[in-house]
Amino acid sequence: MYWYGEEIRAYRREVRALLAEPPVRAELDALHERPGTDPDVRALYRELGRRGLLAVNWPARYGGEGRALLDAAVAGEELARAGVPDTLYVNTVQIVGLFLLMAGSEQQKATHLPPLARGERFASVLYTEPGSGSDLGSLSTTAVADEGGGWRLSGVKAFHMKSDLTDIGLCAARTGPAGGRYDGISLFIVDLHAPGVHRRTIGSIADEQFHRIEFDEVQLAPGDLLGPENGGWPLLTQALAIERTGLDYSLKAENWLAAAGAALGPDADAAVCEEVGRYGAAVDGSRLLSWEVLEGLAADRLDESLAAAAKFYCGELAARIGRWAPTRVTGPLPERRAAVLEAAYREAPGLTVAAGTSEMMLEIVASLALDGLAKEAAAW
Amino acid sequence: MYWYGEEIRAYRREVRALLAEPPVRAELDALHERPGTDPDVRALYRELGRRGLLAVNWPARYGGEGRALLDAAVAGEELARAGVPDTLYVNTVQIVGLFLLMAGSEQQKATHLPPLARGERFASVLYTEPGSGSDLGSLSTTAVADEGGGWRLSGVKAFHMKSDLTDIGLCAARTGPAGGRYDGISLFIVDLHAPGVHRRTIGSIADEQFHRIEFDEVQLAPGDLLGPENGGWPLLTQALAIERTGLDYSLKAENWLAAAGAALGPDADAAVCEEVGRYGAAVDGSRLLSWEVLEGLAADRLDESLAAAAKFYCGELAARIGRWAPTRVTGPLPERRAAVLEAAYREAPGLTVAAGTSEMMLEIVASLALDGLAKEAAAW
Amino acid sequence: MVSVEADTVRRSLSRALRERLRDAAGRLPGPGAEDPAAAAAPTWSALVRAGAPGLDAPLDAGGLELGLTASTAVAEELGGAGLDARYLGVAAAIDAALEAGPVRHAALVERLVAGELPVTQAGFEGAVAGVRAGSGADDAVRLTGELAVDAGPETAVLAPVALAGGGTAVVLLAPGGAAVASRDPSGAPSRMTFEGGVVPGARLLCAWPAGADCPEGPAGRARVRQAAYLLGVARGALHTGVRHATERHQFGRPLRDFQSVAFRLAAAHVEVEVLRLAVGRAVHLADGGHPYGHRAAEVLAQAAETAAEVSRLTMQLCGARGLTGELPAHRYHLLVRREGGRLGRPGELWREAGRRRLTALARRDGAG
Amino acid sequence: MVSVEADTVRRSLSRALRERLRDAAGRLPGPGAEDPAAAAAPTWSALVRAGAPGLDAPLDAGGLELGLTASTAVAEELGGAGLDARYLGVAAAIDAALEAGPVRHAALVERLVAGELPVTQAGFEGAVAGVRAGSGADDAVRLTGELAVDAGPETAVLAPVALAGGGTAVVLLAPGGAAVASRDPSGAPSRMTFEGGVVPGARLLCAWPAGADCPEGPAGRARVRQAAYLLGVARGALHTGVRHATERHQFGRPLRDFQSVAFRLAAAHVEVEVLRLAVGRAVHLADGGHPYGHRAAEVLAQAAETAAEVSRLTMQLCGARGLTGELPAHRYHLLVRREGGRLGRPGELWREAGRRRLTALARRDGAG
Repeated sequence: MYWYGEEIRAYRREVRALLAEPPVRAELDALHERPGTDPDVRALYRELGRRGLLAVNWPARYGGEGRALLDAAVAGEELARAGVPDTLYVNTVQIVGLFLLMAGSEQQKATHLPPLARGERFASVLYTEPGSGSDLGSLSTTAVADEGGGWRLSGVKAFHMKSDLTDIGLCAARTGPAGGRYDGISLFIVDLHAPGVHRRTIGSIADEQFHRIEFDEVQLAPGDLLGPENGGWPLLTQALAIERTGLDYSLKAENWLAAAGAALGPDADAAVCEEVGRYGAAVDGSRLLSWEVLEGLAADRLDESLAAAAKFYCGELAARIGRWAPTRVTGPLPERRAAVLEAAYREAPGLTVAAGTSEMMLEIVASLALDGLAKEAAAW
Repeated sequence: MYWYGEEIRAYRREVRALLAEPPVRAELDALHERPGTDPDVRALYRELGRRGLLAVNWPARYGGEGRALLDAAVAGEELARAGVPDTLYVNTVQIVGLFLLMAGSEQQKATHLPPLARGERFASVLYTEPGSGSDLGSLSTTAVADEGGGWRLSGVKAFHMKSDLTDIGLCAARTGPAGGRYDGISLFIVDLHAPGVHRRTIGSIADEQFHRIEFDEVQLAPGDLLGPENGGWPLLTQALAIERTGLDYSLKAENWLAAAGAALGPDADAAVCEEVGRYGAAVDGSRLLSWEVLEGLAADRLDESLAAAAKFYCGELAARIGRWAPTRVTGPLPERRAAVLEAAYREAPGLTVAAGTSEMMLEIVASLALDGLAKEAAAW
Repeated sequence: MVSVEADTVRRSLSRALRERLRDAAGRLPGPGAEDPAAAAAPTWSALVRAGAPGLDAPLDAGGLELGLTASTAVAEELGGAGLDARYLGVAAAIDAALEAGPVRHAALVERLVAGELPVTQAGFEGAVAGVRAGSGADDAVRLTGELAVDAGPETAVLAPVALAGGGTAVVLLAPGGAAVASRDPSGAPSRMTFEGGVVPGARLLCAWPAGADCPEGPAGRARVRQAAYLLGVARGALHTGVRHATERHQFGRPLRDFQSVAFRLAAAHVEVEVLRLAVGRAVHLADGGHPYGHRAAEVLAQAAETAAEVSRLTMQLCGARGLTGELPAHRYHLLVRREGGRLGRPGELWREAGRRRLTALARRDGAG
Repeated sequence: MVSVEADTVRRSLSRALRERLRDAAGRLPGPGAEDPAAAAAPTWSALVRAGAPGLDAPLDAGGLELGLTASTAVAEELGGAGLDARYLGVAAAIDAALEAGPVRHAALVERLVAGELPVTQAGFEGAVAGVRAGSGADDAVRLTGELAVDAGPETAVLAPVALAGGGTAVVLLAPGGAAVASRDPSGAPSRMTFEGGVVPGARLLCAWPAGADCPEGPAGRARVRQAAYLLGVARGALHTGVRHATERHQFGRPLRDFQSVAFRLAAAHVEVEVLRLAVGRAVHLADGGHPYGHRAAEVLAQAAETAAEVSRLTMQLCGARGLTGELPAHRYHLLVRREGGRLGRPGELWREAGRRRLTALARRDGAG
């Protein structure tokens, strides 16, 4: 993994060439003319989808390119480096898409994946609620079975980004008795254009706004259930883990360090060099960790502890660099660069909270890895 | 408190003059010719005792100078700055002496305090055991009542410094039923020259070695009980709190920073200046915190949370500076200075453990201070 | 002023201000709708009604001469409530205007004391002034260069300018003056561009020690006030964090009952207490006429770092809601960005203070 | 060497060494009785019996040419067991002696590969060499200056010397040579004082990039090995901490069940994993003939800081007993002091690496 083979390098060049095509450039340039806003990037994504840059590792029959997972990671890296806002990509392709591939029925895959791959439809992850953040066991959204074998979904999901314009949601809801915390939870694919779905924006200091979605007796069909009824919790744990390659956070850290570094220049004073040296090694280290996770996923090994470690390390690092970068560069900057760095500062606090708080990640690492370490130590 | 009045400044000058007298200087010089060792400093202490520099704030009838507690702190500061090793002073005068003053009977005070004040006898604090460090509720040393109204003391106390040459010990032992963790504990003043007391050294990487004391059916007289029988726990909590002014730690931090700073010189590079600036402010801040505690004690207010905060802050700071100082100064140094800095490095880890671990201190602050803060916040 | 009164002055001032400022804080708009100028207006009028601009001005300038004791109390309350810091610009401008004696800028001082002119400080974050002053006609001054300013056009700007003859002076730019302003929609400070615009020479208030060695005077006092403001920010953030951790439950327990949360809040509380003592000492020294330049550099650096650290913790505890209008946490986060380095980055301040300390230590070492 | 084999080489080497080193570790004296020379002897003979000195030497010098892959595996195992680092001095001396080609220092290399000459590295911690070399009779070299050395007189010393004509070379001082040694009783490194003593010119092994910009060659390889050693120290300290926290109970629970302990151990574990990956990459690059100077600077700085941080945590968890012979924690604490800055302070290494990165970023930014 320390070394990209020639095949991967060739694919990277291909991706860069596709990203340099005029229709893509035009969409990217248009985005960057509106710094400090939360723009609709669906048109850009359609251009990406047309070029096969979204669902790189999905099988061709679901609209993908049939390439390896590591190729998909390379494409993700290049999208980030080109300045493609990543929320829709991460949610639609990396989380909901990958999860559908892993756990969806044939029917579900055939229905949902191709439009996601083309950048024509988009997906949200709907776990958190106003009253339950890290503690998903306390979620209160319910799906009540009806006579037709379907359910009626009611409750509120909150603090997602871009869910004002997504089309489907991967939603966790209670279907079983109210007693157990982890029993009786099921996962659904919900059509967000259905009657009874109400969306509202929650103002955030970050460029990307939060949204809340209220479900008011939304009708779900039998085919909307993902995995076994009342048996969603283990699946949810798995779904959470595949969010946690850390790669998207590592890429943010890299982008922000690059923006600050370019503004600071090679003649920066010793203190700046020291900080850049330290952050730079950490960024590259975070990438190594993310790739470890990805290599595991590519080989069908889901290492929950490693994934949590990667989310923890990459998220903390990106947050630290996001806070550091704008305060380190003094004096007026070119407008676009200033906008990137200021946005980083305002985005930073969310990075150690989203996709599992740093505390949750440490809890997972502690509970899964320390036993092994204690045994290793005793064997020495 | 930010400002020493003229009276205190005058007393400080007086202390400095006493410390400059030839017999004191001779003892100090002799000490510094044996760097890296754990010397017997009792002769030096006798010189200090003769000059009234030990029990500054004790009443004259107990051998003290009858001055204010803040004067005692000034004397303590000057002793440290003159390079007087502080363990015997802290244990004998600041902890056992002060505690006897607060909680001892008239008879106990009259017997024990004058020789301590003169530097002729010395005291140890005997709480911790091989199996119970922070968790004093698990101590297992027992004192079994005998027919004569006294007790027989058995058990092992460990990890004290200088207890190879002290004369009395303030010892916590179980006198009640084995059931309760905090009930049934009593405090005693134990004669460490009594039959059945066995002492042994435990090698440490720090210059000052640890010792363990084993009590093998040691006879205690009725008058050796300090405070109520079986009611030692609240007293012990109080005794622990008066250990925790943080002043001794703050003084160590100051001494080490001064030694490193003098070696680094005013032409040090920008990175060194930055570190010295940060540590310097923290050292002075730690002193402010210690003086807050002392002012409270002087006014008979024992603020347990503030004391824990001071021990935490001063101990962590001294440990940090102790680790930093020798690695910051590169190249060969004058031998005595090198010895001071290397000893600091080896002493550092103990500073966040002794007199209450940093974790215990945070526990105390959290349990005592956060409620108040929450109320303050709500009132805003 | 007499030192025993200081505590009383601080306490009564804080009490008096707190209620007024609570109203102003209640009227702050949520995230997304922030127009700094509009948001700052209620704060400013509350301060003017309380007579705050004159508290720390000399008696013969129409002030109450209550010293830093008073102005730092105001600053701390503002920071604690997460409110705009323009008050500190006014206090600094009064100090600077009076450096040349009571007469020269008397009219300006009168307007400042009366609260007619909110002032923001800009351009002090680096060691070198970004705006240069050449001479114009008569005693006028011709300005060139750029300045990042985070206030609307209704606010005067106090800024350092590099003089053609060497040295740096501080200039007060009246609203709508010599600059071409552009507002940055991203939330970054706006840019004021000076393309040779001319201001009267009288706007140069006094010399300013750029890249200085622990200055006192207007620059030193401004540092202590900024430190007090950031102490307030740290305290306000801590309050927000503790309160949230007390009210919010997770896994059936208040957040505060989790050891890692409790420990971090306790450690933050200790840091804030140490900062409080250090700021108090700096104020005491300055108001008592003692040397305080070293302390001014130290407390500003310490305050900036403590505020950043505590606000980081609070944002973490408050989670996603901390970024939104549901909790005030985001205010402290944004103020740390805006005010933490306004008068210089902590790193550079620590260097100043550290070099001063090393010099003193070398002297002591040589002496004995 | 072929890259797919690297993992296998490392694994078998580590396994083979571990048992021998466990014996050596078991024979370490406790605190208070430490004589570094005597303590290091069993380690050194275990390594010689395992053929370690020649693993990373070229085939035609009598070595196995297994590259950094092998020597970093040895270094990591030594650090993990808390054992003496003289092996790294030997490996560095072989590299330096071979810079001038296989012939010039052939006899010396033979002795080093045979394990006849333990070597300690000294004087590399600062950017400037403390010993100066003037010319003596014939091609001999006259040394003046001082060196802090933490090994007894039976060990050779590899040290940088400033050449009269400019530049720095590295010299190998045979035991009992040109220096006046004084052993410091405090545990601080001894001082070697050179008062014009003369060594043969042949002892100057090669040029050495003092204060360098991410060097490769002997200096770069020495950095990677030192990083691997410190990775071992970090891992050993972590093992000690986790084990103690698992076995030790407080308030009726294992220490590890306290959230603050669990979180800190988990975070330390993550840091060690990241370091392990980074060291592995540097080794891979160097052995594969790719540029690695930047990575060598980075991993050494990162390893020193991680080892210090993890050992700090372990000492805290082990409490008073960590300072004593009851637990091995103190070994890692002392090694962090002795080895953490041996080839340069982390701060300076980060500067080197950071400047290199800023140059690359500026180039990329300029390019588009």
